[in-house]
Amino acid sequence: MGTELKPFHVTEGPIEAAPYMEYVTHPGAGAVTAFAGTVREWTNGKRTMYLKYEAYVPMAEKKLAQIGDEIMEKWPGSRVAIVHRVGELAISDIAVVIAVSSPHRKAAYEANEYAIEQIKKVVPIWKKEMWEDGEEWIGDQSYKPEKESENE
Amino acid sequence: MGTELKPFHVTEGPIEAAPYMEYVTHPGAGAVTAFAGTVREWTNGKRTMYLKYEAYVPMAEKKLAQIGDEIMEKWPGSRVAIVHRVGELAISDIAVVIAVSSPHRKAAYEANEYAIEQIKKVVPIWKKEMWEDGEEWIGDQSYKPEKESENE
Amino acid sequence: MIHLHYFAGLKEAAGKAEEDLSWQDGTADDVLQWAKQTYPAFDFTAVQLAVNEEYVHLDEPVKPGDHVAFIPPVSGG
Amino acid sequence: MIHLHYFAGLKEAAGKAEEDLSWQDGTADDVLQWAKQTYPAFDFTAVQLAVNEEYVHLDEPVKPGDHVAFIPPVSGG
Repeated sequence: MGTELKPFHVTEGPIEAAPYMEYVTHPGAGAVTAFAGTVREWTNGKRTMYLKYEAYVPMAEKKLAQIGDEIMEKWPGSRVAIVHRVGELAISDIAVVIAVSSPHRKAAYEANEYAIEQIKKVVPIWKKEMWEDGEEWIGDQSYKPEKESENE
Repeated sequence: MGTELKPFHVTEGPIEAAPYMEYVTHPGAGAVTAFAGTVREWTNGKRTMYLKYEAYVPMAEKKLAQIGDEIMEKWPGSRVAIVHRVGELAISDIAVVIAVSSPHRKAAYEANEYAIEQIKKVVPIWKKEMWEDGEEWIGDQSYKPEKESENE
Repeated sequence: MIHLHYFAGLKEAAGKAEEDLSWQDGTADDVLQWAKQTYPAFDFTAVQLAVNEEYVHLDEPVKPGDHVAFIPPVSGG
Repeated sequence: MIHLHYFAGLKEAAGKAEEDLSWQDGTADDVLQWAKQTYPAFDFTAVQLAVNEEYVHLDEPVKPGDHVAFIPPVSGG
């Protein structure tokens, strides 16, 4: 990456984990975790053709940075970077990358999972599923607990 | 990667997460997690200059593949790739990469953490810490429960 | 005047992503009531409001120049 | 003949990574006893044995041609 990386970023272009993992790596880190949310073809027996993501970009980036602050407070010594893509995404494209470094591995896993859970609760980003026979904006999964495990 | 990636690999060269995350990604995956164990400068107040890793390579690769099999059985639909570096590693170098994909995110986190825990128990790889004033082969952390959290 | 921001289903229902509204004084709830009357076909039940990029309760004051966003249940990740 | 493999501290204590040993018949424990006598300065307490790249109990038979590895507590990751 020749350009400076923005650690809490919403972007239209393709994203990948590597530069974010590098960004959070430092001599005090013993563990780096990355999460990449990818577009899955089949969900609840329906075939997804592609997805559309839309965001309230300035607020979304602010909320991502707040999640980063919370993590650095809850897991001292951690560093965090999060990027979310918007626009049209094909099957297997990466929608979100979360990278967390920490002195010890337990924190790196926990903090990473905390980040994705918070993103799904508070960050103003919306997903529209495009099927062969229709399309639908996907609402907050926390309102449909019986489907929770089916929605990444 | 022009060459075919070996999904359970012990190697002398530098390693990175990206090709392993790509390797496990597929249309059925909604989540990909990566763990990178990096060389930390300070542990228990002692400064590490560098590390040396040594492995019983054929058995280590066999054990890594067994961990992969266990994961695919415990978390159906998962794919796994693990690479461990041996030789001399500098601060912030990556010693191990674990990549796991899964239809849903919970499994991708759990299976990844399971992999690193199993590696630390059964895979014949040894680490020697090189300090300014000495060196020591690091024994199995499970024999020193009071230090467990200090050893990544 | 205040600046309104619509997303996802509401953006499609309104046929626009943003619009400005004449405004002197009031609360987030006043803005919500205006939107409900203006876009009666849209279900605002689960919509939260954000003023200047922060979630607010409905009694939050809204002043001229503020940005008010209607935030349907999020589904990022 | 069997093939012995040493690692980490035992490799340094033995001054070699591998050696061959004349062998007719016996168990993993017989190999361990031989090693304890041959390298008395090394503490084998926590060492496990692997025969042909699998961990074994000490009563495991060892046959000519087998690879026997001494596995001190591992510390990868």
